[in-house]
Amino acid sequence: MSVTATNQIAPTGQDGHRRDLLHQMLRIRRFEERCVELYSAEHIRGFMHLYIGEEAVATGVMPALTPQDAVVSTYREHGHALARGVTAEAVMAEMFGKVTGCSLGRGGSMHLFDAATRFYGGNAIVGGGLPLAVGLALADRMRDRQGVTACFFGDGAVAEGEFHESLNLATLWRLPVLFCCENNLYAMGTRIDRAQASTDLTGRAASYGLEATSVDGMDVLAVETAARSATEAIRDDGRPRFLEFRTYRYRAHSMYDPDRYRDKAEIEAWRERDPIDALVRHMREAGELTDRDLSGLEADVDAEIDAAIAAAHAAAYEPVEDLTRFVYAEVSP
Amino acid sequence: MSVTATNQIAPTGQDGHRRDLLHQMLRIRRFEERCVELYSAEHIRGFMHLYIGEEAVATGVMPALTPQDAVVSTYREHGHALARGVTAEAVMAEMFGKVTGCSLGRGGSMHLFDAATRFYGGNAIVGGGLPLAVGLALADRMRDRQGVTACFFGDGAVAEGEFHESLNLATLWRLPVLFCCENNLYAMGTRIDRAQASTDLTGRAASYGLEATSVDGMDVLAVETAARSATEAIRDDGRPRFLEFRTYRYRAHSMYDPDRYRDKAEIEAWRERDPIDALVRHMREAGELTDRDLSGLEADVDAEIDAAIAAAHAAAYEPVEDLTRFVYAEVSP
Amino acid sequence: MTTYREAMREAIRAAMRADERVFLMGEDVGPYGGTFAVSLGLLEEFGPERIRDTPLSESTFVGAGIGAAMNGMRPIVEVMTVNFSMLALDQIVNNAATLRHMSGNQFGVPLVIRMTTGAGRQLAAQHSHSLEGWYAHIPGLRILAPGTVTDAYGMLAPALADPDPVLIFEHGTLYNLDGELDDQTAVDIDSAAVRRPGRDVTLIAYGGTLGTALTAAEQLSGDGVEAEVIDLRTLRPLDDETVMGSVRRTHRAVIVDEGWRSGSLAAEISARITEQAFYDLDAPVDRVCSAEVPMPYPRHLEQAALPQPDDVVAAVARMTG
Amino acid sequence: MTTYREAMREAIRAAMRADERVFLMGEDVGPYGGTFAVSLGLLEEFGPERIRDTPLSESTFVGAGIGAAMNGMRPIVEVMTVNFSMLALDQIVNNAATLRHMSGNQFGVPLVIRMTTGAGRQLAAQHSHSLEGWYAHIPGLRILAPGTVTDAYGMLAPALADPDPVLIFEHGTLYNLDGELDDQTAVDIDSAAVRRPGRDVTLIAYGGTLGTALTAAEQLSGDGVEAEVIDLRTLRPLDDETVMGSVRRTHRAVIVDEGWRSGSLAAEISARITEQAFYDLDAPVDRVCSAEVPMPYPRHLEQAALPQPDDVVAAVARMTG
Ligand SMILES: Cc1ncc(C[n+]2csc(CCOP(=O)(O)OP(=O)(O)O)c2C)c(N)n1
Ligand SMILES: Cc1ncc(C[n+]2csc(CCOP(=O)(O)OP(=O)(O)O)c2C)c(N)n1
Ligand SMILES: [Mg+2]
Ligand SMILES: [Mg+2]
Repeated sequence: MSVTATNQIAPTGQDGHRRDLLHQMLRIRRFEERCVELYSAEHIRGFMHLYIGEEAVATGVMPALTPQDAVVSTYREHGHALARGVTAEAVMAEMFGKVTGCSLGRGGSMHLFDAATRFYGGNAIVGGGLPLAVGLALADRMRDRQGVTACFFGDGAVAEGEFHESLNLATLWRLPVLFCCENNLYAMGTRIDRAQASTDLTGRAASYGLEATSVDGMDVLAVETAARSATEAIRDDGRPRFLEFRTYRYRAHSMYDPDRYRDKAEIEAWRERDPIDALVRHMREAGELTDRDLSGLEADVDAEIDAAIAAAHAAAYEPVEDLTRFVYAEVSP
Repeated sequence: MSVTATNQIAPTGQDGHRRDLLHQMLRIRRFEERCVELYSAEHIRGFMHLYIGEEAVATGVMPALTPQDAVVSTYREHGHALARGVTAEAVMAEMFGKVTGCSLGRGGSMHLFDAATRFYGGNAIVGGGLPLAVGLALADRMRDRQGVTACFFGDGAVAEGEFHESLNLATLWRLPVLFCCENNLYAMGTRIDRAQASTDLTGRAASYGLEATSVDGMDVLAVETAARSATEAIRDDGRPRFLEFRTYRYRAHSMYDPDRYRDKAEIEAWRERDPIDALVRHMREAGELTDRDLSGLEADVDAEIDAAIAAAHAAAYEPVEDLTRFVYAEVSP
Repeated sequence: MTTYREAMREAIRAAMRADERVFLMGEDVGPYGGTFAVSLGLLEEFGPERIRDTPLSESTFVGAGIGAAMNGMRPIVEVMTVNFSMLALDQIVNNAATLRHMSGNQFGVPLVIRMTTGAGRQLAAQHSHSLEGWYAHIPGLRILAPGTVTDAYGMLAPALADPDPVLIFEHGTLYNLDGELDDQTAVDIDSAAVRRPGRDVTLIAYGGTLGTALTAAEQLSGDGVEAEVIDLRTLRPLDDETVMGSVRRTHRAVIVDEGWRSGSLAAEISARITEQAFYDLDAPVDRVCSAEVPMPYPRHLEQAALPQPDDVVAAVARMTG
Repeated sequence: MTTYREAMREAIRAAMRADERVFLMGEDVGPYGGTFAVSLGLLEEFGPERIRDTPLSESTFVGAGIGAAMNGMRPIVEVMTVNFSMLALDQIVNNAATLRHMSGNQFGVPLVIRMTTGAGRQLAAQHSHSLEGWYAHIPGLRILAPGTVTDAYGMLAPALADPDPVLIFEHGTLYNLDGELDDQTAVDIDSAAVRRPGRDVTLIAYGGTLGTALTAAEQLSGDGVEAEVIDLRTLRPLDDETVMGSVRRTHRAVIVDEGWRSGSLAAEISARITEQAFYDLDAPVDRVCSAEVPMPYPRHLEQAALPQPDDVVAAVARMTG
């Protein structure tokens, strides 16, 4: 069995659907594991935030979106970008700062952009993407287009004023936004109960009058089901929905973070619920996955990422003369 | 019967309690009616926002506060200042821009300050006072003082990010803040249901986990009861409380507002529930108020305000040489 | 005769008629008609979908304007006054100004943000800022400051045609300004304008201080000093050519700017004149700015804090005398 | 030897030991130890009441700092970086800076806000701002930019003793700077410092660009040009005396500022030199600033965008050559 390195996920219920989800999660995981090495080797610099442990969320949400839909993400967005269909090559080159990167190398890890897949970044300001998502959805509504805008943000972002303003505005104006809160229990070193007066995030969201559901973010099938039913509902009545994905990051907040604020035991407990292991177990039990299948998937993923890394190494940097290009558009009004 | 021109309200149940509340409301109403004339005569300039119709709120809340408590207000704060005990003379002079004003005449209508009564302004940025209130309460908590900080703001302010952040922080940190939302149904010309996805403001507040109560803001006795029980609860457990006062402004948003967005009928309907008329009726029925009593109160109020206006006319302006004084403290570190 | 307010309104009307992607959003632009009555009557013509009242959520409705602009619309976002734009600054600086460059030219933000600026109406410390100089510091933005009725009308269409974010600063004291709307076509938003020719000194102003400079020039003329008055019009990018052209002829310059003196836009103009026309100067460039104080409410103090024609005349006298 | 980071930490520790009204609040100052590890270990000594982690709510925790300062505390608020301070700008400009004047001196805001500023660590467009020049525009604030280990330590105590709000900008590349902490007493926060004497040209820098200027001065010295290097230290109020004193001796000045050139603090310095020392100048004042571009991520572009010693040397060469 072999899969191609894309973000195509076979439809639910169809043959290969779970295999595709597994492949996607493996791909994201492996991509980031390699990034760690590349960071140590100083090929990747700046801030880098890993998604390891949270792969089920991006992997489960993206199949619910169509190419007409839009995605707004955060600085922890490798997984979102890959699952949305930005190629591993373009993402890796971006992290190397090469001109073949999805943002010409200008953005790095925190600022992945891709017009082709309607991937609107990559935002390093916590909460900063929410108003953009509201606006993207507003434009879709005003132009009578069918798009849904999926907006990812963390539990920490819920404390920001923009969270509140954006939920209110999207609900008030009935805009097709899928708010995807990735609750990994921490904002940097601050545990959710030391940042949120009420840790019941769906209750908070529901107080605006929008439907809010909490989902096991370690179960990719549960994530997908929730995302599909939410996007269908949005397409149906045009109103926003809020999903809280309960998940966990195994790694430190960023490469700079010595991770002093958590118990090893807590991390271990979450690892027990690893979304990849869980799906593998599930598929094995259902007789859908042999050891050979798994090795095959892993080999595919490795080959794809090896190629992406090789291409990133080989690629050129943007010439320094282009430094100020595109501060403004080059066509004049 | 005669009362002195202060903000002293006899204790609930005691003789004179309702009379004092009535006196206070009459005083605020009359003060602002005179302000309208003075604005037309150009003695008062800039933005001026009237509280006429909403007097029961300030009048009912303030008796629940002690001198150790603090008040943070908005640009619609004449009533709050007067009820808190800033003298009519100091407020009127401030509106004239005279140096005898409670802010040396520098603030005008929107920026009344008074250290003696712990009246922390007077804030012209919608929502801008909420974080200050949280901080005032934090200091009280950290220094083991008993104070409660009462923070007034409008229904419109509820849409601002700072509302959300402040409710979250005060609840999370268990700070003694009394959030007083004056819901007069409009933010300038925008009716509440066109600004808030959910007009259930207590439900919104409760989603942070703090106790929230909706109160008839046209009934001064109901306001006072609610404020007393909220401040007692705050003194008891140190946690914040949220009160929504349902009220209405009869006048336009500011002197610049042509008031095109409301039905005359709506205004009339609210006038039927006028807090002063209601209390007068109530007291008459209870045999507590004769026509002579009422005229006496009115005469007292008129005398007080006449004197304040005369003093404001007579007072000097701050000398122009003092323009840049107190941008920084005059004592050096 | 047309007022500045009407000119702005008619420009919005014309733009909305011409392009269905254009819409107006902001606090009380609808039934209220705009705080300064600029949008009065537009709701009736275009309906609530295109004349959109927003909640009091500056950061989010400005951010939503950015998102809508990235997704095919041509929003005009009205932020009631520059004082409130601080709440939306992150969206303007970190998103609007940055997205094109940061995304490697994949996304642009063809957004227009209008706001009132300036003092002079006794609105005190929190409602009297002149922060357009701050915005002029930000690469990725274009900053306009119409100072005439013609510019109030003519700057909007090219601003909307610009593929990048444009901020328009309308000085609050100008709305009642009456003028001939001679030219109903788009104006050039790249150039400063010489509003009065002169040979002895260059007065550089914009928006709210244009009148101050022109009044001072009249006074100076009575004293036999002919001042050239330049209206910057566009604060970013600055039109150095027009400024330097004038200074090279007059050899003297005074900048009149309502911002606080330290760190004002006037400082930037002064630095540029030094850098580009130093050897043409007969006297040090001077600035007439606002006193460095939160704006006080009483008229006598507010006027003392603001740049006055007399201050300009005095500055010129110091350098010519 | 002590690092800048340690110096800052020890200064906080000393202040908290000396005065129980002092407390530290901000995002992740507690168990995390501060994003830049400045507060590491302080939680253990002072406990969570005085080393207070806040939610991600910049506007409100800065505003709460203002309120607490007005009510008897001496808060140190850490805003992780200047980039995020834009979310709190309204509180800083409209409340902290304004309250004393606006209230007629009834209320003061003895608050210290610390934040990281600057680029150089490949953090790209949204995490590389140098906006201290903006803050230096605001009357009512005092702005400090420690550029040495001694200043990192010594500026905090006088900042806390100041009855008005003080903002301290710590350049992100300086935390690992090692130096002798010779003087553990408070430093003078009113004056600029001459960091290197010289007679041929004055280089004016602060914070992150101090090293750039000193390196350039070394290089220039090799070429026989002796540059005097001034560290502004306090960006508001500016110490004109030290700057003008130097320029009057050297007759030439170059300002090195990491802000974008247009509207930078460097423009203000340039304008002031023109205004106060024009007739002492042998050449136009020049500025070496950042390229006007959202900061790109790759090192070669970031370094190209930032002021480099070579750029300073070239600027000096242009004016002396
Ligand atoms: C406005 C703002 N404040 C602070 C930061 C620094 N910061 C970056 S990520 C982060 C934590 C965010 O936590 P959360 O929203 O839960 O997302 P997670 O990192 O857990 O995915 C913080 C404080 C920032 N980038 N933006
Ligand atoms: C941040 C901000 N945005 C806009 C304004 C302009 N403005 C002043 S009052 C007001 C309406 C506020 O309504 P609400 O909070 O309900 O208070 P009310 O005036 O009804 O008492 C608006 C929009 C402002 N002062 N501050
Ligand atoms: Mg998190
Ligand atoms: Mg209201």
